Amino acid sequence: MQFRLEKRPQPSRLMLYAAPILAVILTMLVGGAIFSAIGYDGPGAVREIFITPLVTSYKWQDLGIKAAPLIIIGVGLAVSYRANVWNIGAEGQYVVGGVCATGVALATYGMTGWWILPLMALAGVAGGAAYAAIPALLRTRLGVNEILTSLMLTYASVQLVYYLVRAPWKDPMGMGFPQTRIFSEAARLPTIIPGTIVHLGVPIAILVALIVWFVMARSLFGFQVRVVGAAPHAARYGGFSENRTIWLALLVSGGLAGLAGMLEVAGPFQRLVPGFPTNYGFTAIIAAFLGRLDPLGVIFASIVLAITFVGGEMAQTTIGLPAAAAGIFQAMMLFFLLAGDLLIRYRLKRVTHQPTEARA
Amino acid sequence: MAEKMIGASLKDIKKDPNRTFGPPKLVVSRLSTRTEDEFGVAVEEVSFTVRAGEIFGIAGVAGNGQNALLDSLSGEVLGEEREAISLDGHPLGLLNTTGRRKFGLCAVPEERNGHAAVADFTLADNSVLTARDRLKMVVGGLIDSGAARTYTGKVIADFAVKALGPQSMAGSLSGGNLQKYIMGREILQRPSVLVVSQPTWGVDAGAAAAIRQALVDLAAEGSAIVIISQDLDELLELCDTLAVINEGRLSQTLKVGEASIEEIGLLMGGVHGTGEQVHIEAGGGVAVQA
Amino acid sequence: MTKFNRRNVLALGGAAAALPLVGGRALAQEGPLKVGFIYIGTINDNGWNYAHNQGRLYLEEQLGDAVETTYVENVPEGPDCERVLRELAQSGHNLILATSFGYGDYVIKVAQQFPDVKFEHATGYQRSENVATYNARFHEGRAVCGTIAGHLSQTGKAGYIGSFPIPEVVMGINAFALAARKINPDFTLTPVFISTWNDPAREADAARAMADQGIDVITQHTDGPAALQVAEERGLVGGFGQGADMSAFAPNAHLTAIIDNWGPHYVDAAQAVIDGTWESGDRWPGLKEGEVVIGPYNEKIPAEVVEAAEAVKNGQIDGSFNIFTGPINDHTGTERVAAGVTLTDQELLTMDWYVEGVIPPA
Amino acid sequence: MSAELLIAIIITVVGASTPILIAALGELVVEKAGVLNLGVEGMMLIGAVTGFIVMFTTGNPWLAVLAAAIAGMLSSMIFAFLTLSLSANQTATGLALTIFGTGLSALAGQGYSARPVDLFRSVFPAELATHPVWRVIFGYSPLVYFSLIMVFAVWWFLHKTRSGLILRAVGENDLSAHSIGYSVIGIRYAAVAFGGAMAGIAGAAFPLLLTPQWAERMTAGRGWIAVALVVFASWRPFRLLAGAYLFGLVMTVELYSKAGGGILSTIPAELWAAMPYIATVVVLVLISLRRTGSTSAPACLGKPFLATN
Repeated sequence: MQFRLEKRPQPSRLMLYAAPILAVILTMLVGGAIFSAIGYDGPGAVREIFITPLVTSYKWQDLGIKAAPLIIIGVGLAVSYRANVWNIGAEGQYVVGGVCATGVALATYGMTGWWILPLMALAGVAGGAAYAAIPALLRTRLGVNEILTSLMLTYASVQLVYYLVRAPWKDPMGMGFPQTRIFSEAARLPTIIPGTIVHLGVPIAILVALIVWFVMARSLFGFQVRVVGAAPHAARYGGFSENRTIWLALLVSGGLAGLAGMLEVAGPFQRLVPGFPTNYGFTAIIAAFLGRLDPLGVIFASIVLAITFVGGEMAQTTIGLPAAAAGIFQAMMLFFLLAGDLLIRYRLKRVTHQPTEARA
Repeated sequence: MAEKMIGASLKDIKKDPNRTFGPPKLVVSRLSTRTEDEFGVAVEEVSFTVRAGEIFGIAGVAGNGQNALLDSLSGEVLGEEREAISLDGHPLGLLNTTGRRKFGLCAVPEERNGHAAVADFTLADNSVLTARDRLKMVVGGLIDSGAARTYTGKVIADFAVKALGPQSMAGSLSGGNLQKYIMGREILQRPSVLVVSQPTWGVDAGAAAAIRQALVDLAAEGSAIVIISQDLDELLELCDTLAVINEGRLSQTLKVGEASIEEIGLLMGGVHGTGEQVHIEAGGGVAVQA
Repeated sequence: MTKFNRRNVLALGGAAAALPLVGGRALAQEGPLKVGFIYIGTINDNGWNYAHNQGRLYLEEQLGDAVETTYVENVPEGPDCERVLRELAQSGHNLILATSFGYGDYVIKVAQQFPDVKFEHATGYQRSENVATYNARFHEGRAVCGTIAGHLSQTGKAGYIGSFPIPEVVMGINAFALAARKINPDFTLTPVFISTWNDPAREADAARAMADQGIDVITQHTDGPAALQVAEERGLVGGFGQGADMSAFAPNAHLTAIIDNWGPHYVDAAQAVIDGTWESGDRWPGLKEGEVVIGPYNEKIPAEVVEAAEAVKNGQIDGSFNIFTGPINDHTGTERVAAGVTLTDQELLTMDWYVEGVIPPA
Repeated sequence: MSAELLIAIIITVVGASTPILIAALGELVVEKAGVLNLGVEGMMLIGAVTGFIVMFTTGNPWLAVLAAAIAGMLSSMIFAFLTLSLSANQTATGLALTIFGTGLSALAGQGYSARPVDLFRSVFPAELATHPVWRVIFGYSPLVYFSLIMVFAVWWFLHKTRSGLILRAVGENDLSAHSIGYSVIGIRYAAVAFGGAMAGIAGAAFPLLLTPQWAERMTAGRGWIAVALVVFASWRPFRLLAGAYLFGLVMTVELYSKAGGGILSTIPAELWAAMPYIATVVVLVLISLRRTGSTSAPACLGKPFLATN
């Protein structure tokens, strides 16, 4: 009895939701079994990583805080990847966005006014977009592949942070530690739920995702991005310029990554430190693909990723699971989710025993 | 139109024998564009005029620059001269496809999948691809999916496209059906100039006849039509005037009635008309590839 | 590290409102004192985190079942560490130790939410009612190593590999150079910062760059033995273990090691919390309190050099000697500390200038 | 700048460049077959820990390199099964493989941290290998010569052999290769396996060539640099050699200038650290300026292929 993959005429709605759930269940079973086999508390690990963060309500705020930047960057990357523009450097744009926002915060140090945060957001978006403009310029003018340029600029941006916090922006009262001054009150994101640490960045993330979903689904810009990504030749036939789309895709994904950088530096960090680059840019790439490059899917994928991060730490504190194990769980879940994708576009058809006619 | 899809053959095309032609609608003068990839054939110094109501055919063996010519007429590939192409006197030389569509010039490239239509998109989305301006499918930057669906429904109905409806994926249609949809999408936009490459290639006889009839009706309403095809019978049946393309250069225009098959064959074979009449000695031994 | 059963926080979480007040007071635990540790890297990096983990094991060993410890590895210095700190506080840990300078802001923030949980922040400077800071006078150990280097180095050139120029590192560089120049007045020390805590290959390349340019004694402030291994490979005069004894990695190059012995401090802190006598403040023990221990000397070091090193060590233990007593010039030669004057702790903690003999990094 | 110092710098540059070169060569072949595997960093780490463990237990460096190659290859099969048989998205699967490799190597290496191991020394006779001048040619570990030979071997395979031609065809136009009768999936499996083996060997170069110890995440991002260098070299082996050594050179000169003083040491540390990355972008731009047309990425790079569609 042999299985053959058969393309579904329409991608199946049911599998679109069943596949991820199936994947998470499979991860729990296989992961639990493997870790019990090598001497750790397998079921305990599964409980801590997947269930506890969802069940314990005071952990929801952590999920929100961890998921917010992934959502914003992931949604931006979804737009870029839809247009077949491989922006791998969202981490660099996120960092430069955070740096520009810090610049505004330090410039307005001590001042008060509602306009400071929006100005920081603007600086963040502008910084991220400008940093993404470099790969866009090189790709459209010289045909230089954006994978290389965006990735290399990421490493350069990390050094920019180290330099700024060590020399020009070092906190005079910071006992010589490499960090900027704590932002003044007006430059810090307010927490929106009293008694918790859920800052304004979380609702903004959901809002941004919804806006981008609407733009991608209903606007001409969204249509243009999808056409250029799906069939460049048809895009030219439809009157859409590929170069302009490459620029738009990179500016949008860079700008959103910059916004995430601003929200992170004004929210949880409240100052620029060497530890600011936390690889959200790379994790968001996974969130974008897990979400099937659809903004709503990215929200779901970011929450799932946040769960495994928070869960991984819980497992360390409660059952002493080594940090490395959480990484393996996360990777395993990603493998199952990616495998599950197949069931949406293709159907496993049981091949009956009599030989099927030769197919072209 | 729908029943015609099933039964009619080539000969039943009803053409008003004493139709008259209006003023020149599409004027192409010394159009030339360089080719993108190293192996392509460039378009060189192409000139022709198509009057309102006239169907102008371009015959030629494949690989002589037909696609390059179509792309330069449709606006996908832009030449240097603003005046090279003009429609009702408006110079379109430097406008892209959207610009030219606004002036009424539509085109259908030879390659369906990935060029004339996007396989992974629904038929409704594929209508937005080309008809969004002429049929007001975009309002304030937002796509009016209702307008797109109704128009697509009309195309499916009028051209008997076997599909589940406007939301079905273009990729799920058979080659012939997709071609019917694409032709319908462009023809029903009532373009004042329609440039088509291989209009009925891979389509069943009945459907081909209907497409040809639709082209003829469109011409009868005053549009100028350019058909680039390798199917000589189709061209002779449909077109009023004809020219042959060879290595990117166009021969002089011949009247369909007067030109003989042999003469066209010679031109396709690369013997360029040098202005005066070309005559063939008996048994001239020139092989004519149809 | 014992695994303990499902504590009743889950019930508390479930019963409470949708998003309960974070400031829930930690549960009164009559059982063993729960002590939580967060580490910047992994406990088997043979250096900084390894030393802290040895301290944790020493604490468990000393206080037995009076304490229960938990540790979390690879906690980044950002919002993630705030979450882990809150998780530890929420899950009933009454003493939490944060062992890297970048955790400062978050320890303060979480401490405000958990007033009756005690926090101690290593190499930090921000304190509050329930947050103390602790550090170790590594520079005392550096002074001993500097003395040895001063004697043994033939080229009179030493190298110092650091990750980030934080005050603790600057102090160490200065102490090392001052001690070495007391023996060899034109001794020079070249610091190289490689902007990463954990990239052994890059550390090794930095050590090679030094070895190839006349430096024959290499010491490092990064977290691993990579530099020492290059010293061994190249047969240099030697290098020093940082944070833990690294003689296994470089038998003949390993002159001695500055071992961070956090154990005693962790026992004192835990005991204070159990007895209720814990109070905030800055603790900066050194050789005297056994916080900094000089590892065994390599036999190849001649007796009189060992004597000189022991003299510097004991001098700092009994207080008769302090490396940071004037006259001290900075690297440009201008005098920064007058003769007989000794730098105060406060001045040390904010030290961002280099002494004479140190070739300043750009 | 004495000759002696120049030789020392060359040797360190070769050390720094070799692992990146080996990993990048593997990824180049994988991408030429039309597959984008961003899991190089993860496979290198798995290769590094396997290489270290085998070297520690057996003391035989050849066995360690072989084991690392096999380990790299096995881990690449996870990627291959998901992306080739189940046509999952290649970018996301590659990233997942990097997370998996980081976690698995950390777990496997838990007990092996506080243990040194011997270096994979040169096989040439001592007087050649440690000769003040000749060591610049004979002083290297066999892995270095392996990497240089592989540059030529990969070039020769891709451009001078039939199977190389077929592999490139699969990368440029998988449908036509399929229609001629070549098994696209089979060839891509082989390419990914080769990439995995090379990444494993590149990872093993860390404990055997650079620092004889195991540390978590000790490859520190060099897998990513290898992926980027394939793009830099526009999928051509000899340019990859230049790119890897450009990277190694700039990283090494930074450390030598900082350690040695001199005018170069006045450049701030961070600018130095960013230099290799900026250099690769600048050089790539210069190359593109001279030659019109875009760099020639394999046409089917990253697109899944399913014979049934």
